[in-house]
Amino acid sequence: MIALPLWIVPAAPLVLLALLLVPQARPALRALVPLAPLPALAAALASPAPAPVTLDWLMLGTELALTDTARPFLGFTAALWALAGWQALRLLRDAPGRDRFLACFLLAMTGNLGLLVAQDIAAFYSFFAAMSLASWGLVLQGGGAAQVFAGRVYIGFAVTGELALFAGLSLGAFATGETRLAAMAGPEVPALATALMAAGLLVKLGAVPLHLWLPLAHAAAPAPASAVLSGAMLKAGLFGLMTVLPLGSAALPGAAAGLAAMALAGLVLAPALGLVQAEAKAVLAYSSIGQMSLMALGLAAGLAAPAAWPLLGPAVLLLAVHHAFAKAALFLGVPAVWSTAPGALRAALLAALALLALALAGLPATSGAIAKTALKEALEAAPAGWQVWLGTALFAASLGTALLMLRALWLLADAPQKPDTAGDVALPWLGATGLVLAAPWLLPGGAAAAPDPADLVPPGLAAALALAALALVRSFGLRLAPPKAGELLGLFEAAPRPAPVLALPPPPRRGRTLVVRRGRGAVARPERGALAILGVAAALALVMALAPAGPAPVSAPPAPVTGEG
Amino acid sequence: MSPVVLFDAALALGVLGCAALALTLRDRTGTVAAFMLTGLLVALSWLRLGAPDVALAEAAIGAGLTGALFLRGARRLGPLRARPPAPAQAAAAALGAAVLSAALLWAFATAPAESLYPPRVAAALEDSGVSNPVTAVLLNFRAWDTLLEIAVLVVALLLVMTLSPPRVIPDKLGALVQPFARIVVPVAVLVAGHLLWQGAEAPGGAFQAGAVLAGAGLALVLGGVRVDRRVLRRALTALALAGLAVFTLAALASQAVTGALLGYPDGQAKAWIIAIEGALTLSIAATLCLLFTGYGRRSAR
Amino acid sequence: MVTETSLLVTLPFLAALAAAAAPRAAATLGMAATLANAGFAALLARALLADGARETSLGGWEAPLGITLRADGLAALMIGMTALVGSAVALQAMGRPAPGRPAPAGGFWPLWLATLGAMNALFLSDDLFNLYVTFEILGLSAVGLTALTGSRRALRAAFDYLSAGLAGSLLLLLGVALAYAEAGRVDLAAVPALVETMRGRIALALVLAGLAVKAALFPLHFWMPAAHANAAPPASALLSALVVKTALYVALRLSLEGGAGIAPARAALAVAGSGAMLWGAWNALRAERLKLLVAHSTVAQIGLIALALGVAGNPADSTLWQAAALLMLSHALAKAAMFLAAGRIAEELGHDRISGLNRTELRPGAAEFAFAIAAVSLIGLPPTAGFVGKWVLIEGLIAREAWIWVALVMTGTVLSAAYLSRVVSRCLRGGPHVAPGARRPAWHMGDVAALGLAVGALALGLASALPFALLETTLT
Amino acid sequence: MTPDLIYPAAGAGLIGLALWRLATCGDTLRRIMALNVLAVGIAMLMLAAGRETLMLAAGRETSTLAAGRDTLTRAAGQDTPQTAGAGFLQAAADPVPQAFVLTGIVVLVAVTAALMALAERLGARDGD
Repeated sequence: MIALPLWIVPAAPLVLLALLLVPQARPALRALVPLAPLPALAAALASPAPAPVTLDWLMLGTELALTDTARPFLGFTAALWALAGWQALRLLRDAPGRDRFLACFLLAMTGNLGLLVAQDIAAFYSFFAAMSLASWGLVLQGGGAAQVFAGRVYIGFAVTGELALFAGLSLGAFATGETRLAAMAGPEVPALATALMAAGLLVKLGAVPLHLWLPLAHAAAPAPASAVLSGAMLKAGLFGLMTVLPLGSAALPGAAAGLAAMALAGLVLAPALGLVQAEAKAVLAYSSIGQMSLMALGLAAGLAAPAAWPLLGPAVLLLAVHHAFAKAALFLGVPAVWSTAPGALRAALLAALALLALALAGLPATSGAIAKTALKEALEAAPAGWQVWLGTALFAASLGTALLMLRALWLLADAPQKPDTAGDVALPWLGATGLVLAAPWLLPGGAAAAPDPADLVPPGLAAALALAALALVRSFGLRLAPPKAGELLGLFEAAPRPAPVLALPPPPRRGRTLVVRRGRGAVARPERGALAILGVAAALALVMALAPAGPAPVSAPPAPVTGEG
Repeated sequence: MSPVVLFDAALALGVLGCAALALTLRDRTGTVAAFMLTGLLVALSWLRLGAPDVALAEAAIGAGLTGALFLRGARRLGPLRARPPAPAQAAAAALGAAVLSAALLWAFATAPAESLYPPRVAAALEDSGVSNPVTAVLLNFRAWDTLLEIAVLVVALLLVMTLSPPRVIPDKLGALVQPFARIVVPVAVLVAGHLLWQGAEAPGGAFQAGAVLAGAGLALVLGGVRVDRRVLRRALTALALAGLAVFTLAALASQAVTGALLGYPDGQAKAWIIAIEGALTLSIAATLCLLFTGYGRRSAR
Repeated sequence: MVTETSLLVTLPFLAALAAAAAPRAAATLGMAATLANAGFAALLARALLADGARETSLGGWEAPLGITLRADGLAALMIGMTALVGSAVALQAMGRPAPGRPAPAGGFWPLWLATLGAMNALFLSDDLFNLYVTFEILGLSAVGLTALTGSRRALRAAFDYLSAGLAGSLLLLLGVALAYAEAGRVDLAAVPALVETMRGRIALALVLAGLAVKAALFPLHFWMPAAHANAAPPASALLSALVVKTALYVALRLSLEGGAGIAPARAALAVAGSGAMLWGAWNALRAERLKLLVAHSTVAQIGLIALALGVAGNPADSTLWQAAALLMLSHALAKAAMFLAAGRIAEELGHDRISGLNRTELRPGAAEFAFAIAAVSLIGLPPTAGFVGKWVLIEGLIAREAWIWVALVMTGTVLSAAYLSRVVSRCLRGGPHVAPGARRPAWHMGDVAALGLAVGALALGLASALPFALLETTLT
Repeated sequence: MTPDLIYPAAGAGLIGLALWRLATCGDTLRRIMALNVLAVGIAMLMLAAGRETLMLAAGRETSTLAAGRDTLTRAAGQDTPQTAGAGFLQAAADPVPQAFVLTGIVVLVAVTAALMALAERLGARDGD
């Protein structure tokens, strides 16, 4: 096998991007977009791994290498970009602004693939920034009001995250005197630098409360862009964290607790907010928040118990790979459903999607179950105080995912057909689905994993809850109000003041007071009121004058008050 | 004293008779005339009851100004269109009213009538700054009541401003009214000033003076002086609001000086009272005028 | 030295004048004065909790010749209630365009500030004639608030309100005149002497009859539902939550002063109160419009408070009257929230027919939520202030084995749950009853005010120790 | 009939009349007028009660009384010529109810003006 030069991994999409700038070449080159990540895929699968490359002339001296951690990341990332690129070509065949989208797509791809092989902080940061900023174009595709709002929120969070990451990397580099990325996990890096780097990466990871951009962006972007956002780019944040945090080398209980709190909040919040969404892609986005929180929980456990990291690391990695494929496949499936009319074909599609959903929820004999089992076993090594929480969190995550999946499928089943969606958008989805379903045989240790009956509990419970909710909704005619997009941010959105509501004529007045008798028309008879006053005054005076003053006769029958007109 | 008793009895019968006429006549103008006559007779009877301050106020405000208001309303509301009450209702009303008024007569006639006030007023009159006991009560001993009473006037004015009923545009009364107004207005201003000044020791004071001034103002209005000029109306409104403002600020200032709300400094009580009364007179006159002329943009007849 | 007591009674009037003189700045001035008033109310309550009740002789003249301002726990509680509800309503009025054509006098604000000043003066007053004058200010400004919308119904209601209110005031004045003839004085300290004689008791009966008109106590409530239902929402909230409370407050004062001698009047109050509770609930159950339902619910709740006042017995023997005070407080908060919420609902639906509250496109929002919380407080479910008040009342009645009254209170509670659930349940159901073009307005100050008041009613139940501590400093 | 009874009777009569009218007539102007008559009746009762007080105290004549009578005589010559003749006038009454009544008159004219404004707005709408 030819040794693949590693620089080709980021260079392939970049070169394609440069070529695309020539308008005459575009029609021919567009078809190459799905092929741009193939060198990266080849590099990931190559055995032995490609040799490191040093480019001293570039920036501070760029070094590219494929570490053991990065290798699986590179593999699934490349595969996802390829599949998403394929679907993007089909889906956006006639869309206005397609070329701009493809350019952003390629730039983001460059960044995403490049940051996985970058070994120095300058390159890492540059690739990371390229990915983040180029994704803005992916979110904005279409240019509707939702896209503009999502884009504004996304770029705000992205720039803030970039700044934090840059500040953290600079601080770290200044403190250690090194530009290697690996040095950022060293013991002499100040805590502030680690915190800043982590913050920047956690924004990308979508950890609560830095997740606000995520549901907006995922819901607004086209489906293939959502697929790479959720499948590949969120994982870039995870990869960054796994690189810069001192995992397995130092115990940071405080940081671990903080990270765990964020993760737990995400696990609770994701299903709660996701279930009330009215759009399938938004529901899937919330499910991503939940799953990423689960991975963050693994990282937190690793921070708390360095000894457990050798087991935890692969488990988190496994979870990431599994989630990347499954979630990307789900996102890719959305346009496939749109292209069909409700009927047998759609039912078949939904059934296939349901399989993916079950895998994501961790049904036995799927990649989800393998990942979850691995994580569960790894967590055994976590400190004792964590055990209680972790078990519950795992269960909550499974239950929440299952519920969200049901909700997403429910919404997809109801989705109207979009006739301008080509039928062949389903092909990339089929590829992704096939990969997910074949995963138990592809993944290490997959075949050995015995199905655990306990894994059936969360999906079962979720199904029962969903049925109960359905019954409740049907019998009482309750409806759910879709919340404003963007949760808290929605409140700050400046909505134009609505025009005054057209008033219906008030209902006919039917008096019920002393003044007005029914059937007598609306003519008030104020003298009746005066007569009542007169009568009450006279009666009260009589009562007071004649009744002997004594101790209050509370339960005694008091004198009658008369005088009603 | 038999002729006096006879006079009293005749007066009381006259009051009752006029009031009954006012409340039963079907002709609007007739009822208002009867009402004004009732007011004048009542004022007379209050002179007999030893209350000249009140009699002055009743004649000016109760009979005069209220009567003018009723006249305005009688023109605008049109003829009476009341349905006769059901016999049972009329009977019940008559019975209730008779019982209540009999009970009241009994209660008031047999009440011990041992007021705690006269000795206390007599004892405190020296310190009050004025020698007319009614003025002393109104502007010193119970000045808080008076302040709130001015507030009632202001709130009524606010209400009228908000409602803005049709503005008064007088008929052309011809050549007679203007000479009349020419004589009445200066005289009324003089009388008002006199009433205000002598209120300190004799019957009179801010309310009576204000009412007389208001009467002069109404004479001007009816004589054809147009009060719908925006500037004039604004000035009058400002004047009307200023009375309460001055009184309230004076109350707070007195507390800042002496420590007691509305407690005038020793020896300066008369100056404070005259100053407040002066402001009140102008303000009351302006308020009463505005209450009569109204704020509306439309005009009626 | 200017004290917070004198600022409480003078500042609102000055602000009202300023707002009337400068209509453009009326909202700013009004809001500032309302907030300042709330601050002074809080200072007064703190001072009372620290030093106990205090009396101030105005002008240095002792009662009965002069007038005394009496600041005790009950008065401070009422002033605090007014300040709280007033601030919330003012907040709502700030964000609301003036209804109808632009008012030449600043519209809502001068009238509200005059109302505020009159109420503060009334709560502090210790003199029957002074009470009459404050009632007149209050009556006029409340009528002004009713008539603000300028619609024909509102004007009709305002006229009925003012003439009934004037008749009530004159009855009160008649009672004052008789009290003067009998006791020779008109300060509240004359009440114990008045209950000794038949004439004095007639005088008190006349005063109480006047108060019953002002409080819209059944069967003298005829003017009230129309007035409260046709005013603009902030005005309705003020009228229903605060203005009718003033008469009940004075009745409570008289009951405290009168001791055992006033027992027949208390019994009559209890009977009228139970009648009001049933009658108001019945009409609320049949009402077609939301605001009318809320107004009739006020009739019923006034009845409950009057009942509590009536059965409280001699205040020298029991502290059951504190339940009535707490019920007033909780009703004020909840009812103001309810009227503000009802206004918002009508605004977004375009109508306020109860049969049309269930709608498809407009989901329940903040206003409906506030309404539901206020309903919980009005019904008297834990942990609201309404619950604490009712609990204290029923506990006292059970201890006295007055089962009839317990049953009546319970019936009233069930009925209030029934009529309020008419509204709440409809907000959750779907149905096509939306005016064309209706849509949910954006987040609004009115929602904050209504929700704040409703949550306040809820929170007051948890913090009910504070009002009780204040009431302990009441002079009896 | 003694003089002490004449004015209370007139007052009670006015009150009864006004209450009866209020309870039997729905016309706005009449109702407002009835309320005015009611107020006059109450004022008369109050002043009569105030006068009685002073009649009782006539034996031990106070300085108030003297001052009141003096000033009253002077006022009579200047402003109320139709009742001239000092012997005809009674002693000055208790000043506090006088102040009450004075306050009541001013309050009443304010409320009457407000009521008339409301009634006229309603009446004007009727005409439309």
